[in-house]
Amino acid sequence: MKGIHLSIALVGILFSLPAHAQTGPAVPRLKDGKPNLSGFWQVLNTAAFDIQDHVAQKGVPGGQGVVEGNEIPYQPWALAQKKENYQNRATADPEGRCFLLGVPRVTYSGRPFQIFQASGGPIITILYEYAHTNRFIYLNGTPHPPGPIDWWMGDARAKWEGDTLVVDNVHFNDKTWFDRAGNFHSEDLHVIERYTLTDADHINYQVRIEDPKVFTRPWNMNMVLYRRTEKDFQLLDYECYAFDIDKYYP
Amino acid sequence: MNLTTRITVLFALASGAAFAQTSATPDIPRAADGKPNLAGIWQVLNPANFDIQDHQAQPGVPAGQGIVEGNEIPYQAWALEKKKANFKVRASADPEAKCFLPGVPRITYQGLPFQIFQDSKGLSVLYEYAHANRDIYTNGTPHPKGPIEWWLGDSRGHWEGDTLVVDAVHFNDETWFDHAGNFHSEDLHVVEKYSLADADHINYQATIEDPKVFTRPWSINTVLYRRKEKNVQLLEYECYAFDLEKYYP
Amino acid sequence: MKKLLIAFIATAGMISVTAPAYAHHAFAAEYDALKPVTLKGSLTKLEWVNPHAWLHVDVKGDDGKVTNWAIEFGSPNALLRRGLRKTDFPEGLQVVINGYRAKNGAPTVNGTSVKLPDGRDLFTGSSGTGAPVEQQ
Amino acid sequence: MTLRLSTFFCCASALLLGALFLMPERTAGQAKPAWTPARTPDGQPDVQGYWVAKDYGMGCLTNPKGEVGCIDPPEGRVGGKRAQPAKAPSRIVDTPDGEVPYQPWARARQQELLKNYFEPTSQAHLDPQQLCLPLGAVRQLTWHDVHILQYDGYVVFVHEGGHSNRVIPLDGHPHVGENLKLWMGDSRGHWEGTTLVVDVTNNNSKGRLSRAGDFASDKVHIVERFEFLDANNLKYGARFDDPSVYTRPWTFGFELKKDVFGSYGVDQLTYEHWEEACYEGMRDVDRSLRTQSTKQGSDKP
Repeated sequence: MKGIHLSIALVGILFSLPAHAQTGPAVPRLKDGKPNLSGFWQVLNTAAFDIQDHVAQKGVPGGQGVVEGNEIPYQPWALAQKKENYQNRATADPEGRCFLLGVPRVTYSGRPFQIFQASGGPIITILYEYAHTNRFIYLNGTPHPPGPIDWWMGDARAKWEGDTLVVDNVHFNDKTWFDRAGNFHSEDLHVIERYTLTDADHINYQVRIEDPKVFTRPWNMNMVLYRRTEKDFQLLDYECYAFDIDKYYP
Repeated sequence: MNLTTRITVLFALASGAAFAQTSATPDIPRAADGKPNLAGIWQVLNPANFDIQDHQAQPGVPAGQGIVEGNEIPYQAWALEKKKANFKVRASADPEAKCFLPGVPRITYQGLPFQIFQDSKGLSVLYEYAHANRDIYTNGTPHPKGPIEWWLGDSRGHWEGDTLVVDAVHFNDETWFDHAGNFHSEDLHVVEKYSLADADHINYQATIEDPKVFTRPWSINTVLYRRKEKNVQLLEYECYAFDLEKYYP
Repeated sequence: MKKLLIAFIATAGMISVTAPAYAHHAFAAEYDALKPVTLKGSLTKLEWVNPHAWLHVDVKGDDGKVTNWAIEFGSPNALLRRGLRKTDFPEGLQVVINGYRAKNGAPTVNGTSVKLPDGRDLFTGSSGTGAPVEQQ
Repeated sequence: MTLRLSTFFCCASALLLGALFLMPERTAGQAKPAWTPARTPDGQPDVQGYWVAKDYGMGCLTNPKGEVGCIDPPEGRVGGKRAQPAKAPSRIVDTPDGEVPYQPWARARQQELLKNYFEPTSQAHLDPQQLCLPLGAVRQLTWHDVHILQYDGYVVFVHEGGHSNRVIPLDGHPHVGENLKLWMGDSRGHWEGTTLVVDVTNNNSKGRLSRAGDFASDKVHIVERFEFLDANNLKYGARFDDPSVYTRPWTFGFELKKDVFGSYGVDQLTYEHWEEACYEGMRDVDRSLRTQSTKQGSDKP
């Protein structure tokens, strides 16, 4: 009889899905029972330009921000730095020099990316169209390698909490921005990503940012990732640092 | 079978069942009159606005698999030359660079959100780009007598099963189909098809006819995604105001 | 490395701010109420554009010199709703125009009536802008 | 989101609709509605159709049918013969002197903009309306007509002039972030009987309130009341609250009738809004900036 109570409780969990109601087809799962994140994903928001609320400018669509509460708790000196970054964004933005975008910016860069996940597999691989960036999300229980290490994309170790993939990221450098509006961080950045399939075609992507050197408290971003459903869709290239030298290699 | 395995099995059974049940025809929202309900905020994810054909990436321009069926636009000879000429001067000649209305079907895949309102008389479609709007009448009224040259044409729709078929005529010859210089004449005739693949995706097809410019009709085909963010709404892209705003603090 | 401006929408072309142009204005801002004028001439071009359509008419002056006048008149939609189409305005059409001259002395007129050879007077008043023959 | 009683009447889902009709529509203290309107599928009073200001014009707030700024243009009345237009009711409906209660600096700015209206020497002197820019939520209602459309949970305004439009959700969800300043503002509406009440925030206030330089700041908070007196008459009032510009709140009010601008008396059911691509049709005719060289004709941009 005991099993029955468990299943009822379990069903209860299933129905306490995140606020975003499930309207589409149900969450696909692998044989190991885990939600299957495999596929092509992309955002539709304008966080790539500015993760906070912003009105449109020429070539820059307006957008409702992805920062929960729309407030980034900078320390005073850091807010001044951010404003300075904004002034110089045309030249200071690392994306302008085609450098790797860092996490979580690479997710909402406005380019598609592809998630590869195998049943019971030790690693989830993500390939991003932007400058063929890739990330390995380790699920095999291994810890982060001992630091300090400064990587553009950091080191990702993950575990499942129910139907949510929780990815812990450390070992960042201080050279990436969170968007084109100058929002920045230090090498002490610690990012916790949460990927939750709300239905077959949408992921609720939530990110917690911790960096005591720059912010007075942790803060969160929250957005929807859309599965690309076009027939025969695939990633192409965005080799941005090749654009200027293309002509030398006809 | 220890406790955890039984939970996992139950877990799989419960979800498996749920999964099987919905892989049947997805339930699409329907309006009071039984027609599919297209109401909502929609947007494309492909970069067709840059080039509706297959194209490589360039600075500021993402690569894209084209939306033209067969990837070939059947220009007449003179017209292909004009298209190439357009391409060379696209930075200044593209009507969108001058903030003009983008025309149909370009306004659909321009990359900004638009909101569809629907009732039995027709659709009222508001676009974030330059607060453009289209009235798509489904009340059986005919196009007004031509010749008339509008940027967004005149649109009359009817339902064929669960597909909304929209006949659009009365265009001018000033809009482009994309930033790459693909163009048409004022004889442009567009037939759009909107059909809900499921609650959150519209299969959008548009057939282009223009005997003055093309040797035969051709079609584009793409997916429109329903915006799912909580409290998402249209904002503004007052394109031609950008240079003037500083005068009006 | 060229400044890389990634934009969803390629508006790479700089929009040069043309001389401040007017869409639809108060009549008094640009036209001179004390300079009514009547023009007889042949139509060279019709610009069927919003917010105001434009007639371009060759008018032979007393000195025999021909000047091409630009006449701003009603909104195309008002004309369309009266069943008029651009095909009703062929090149060479003889018209008689009444209106008011522009303040800046250019051969530009705010048209208040356009008489066609068949006697029809295309009531044209630029309604809603304080022009003389403003609709009620 | 607390469900205020007033929103309850308007946007209950279909499920509740049945129950909703059993509830007495009039709550205590609310005047008996002048008419029992037809209802839209989601229970709103059906006021769809084309509406236009009874006293058309936007030259001056105190006499809407008057010239710009209610003063004769420098070179006198148009055509000299035309009689002074009949004095229409002022659109400033609740201040003792019938004027906009500007603070002194604001009054001076409005006067300066008015003075430069006829002789503009800088871009800033041009009324944005002349450049096809949106007029802002309130003034847009005074230009040409407005097509009111109603859908489940929404009222939508579409204006033929320059195809401006407004989406008014009725579900009471919060306004968009406050520093998203918008040309047409951010609207949230609810019905109180046959009166639509709309809260408008996030106004960038770049569109002016008349041709005579009347203005508000981007901190203004506007509450509109659309009192539909009957199927054909609408009493409109927009309460402007902006302590940074005015000494007290004031109301921009006027009456509209169900009719179509320019083609008065047409059949509302067959009339259609057609495209008015305003910006695309602008001509580079230099008309007043003395410093500008004369460039006329139709050099299409």
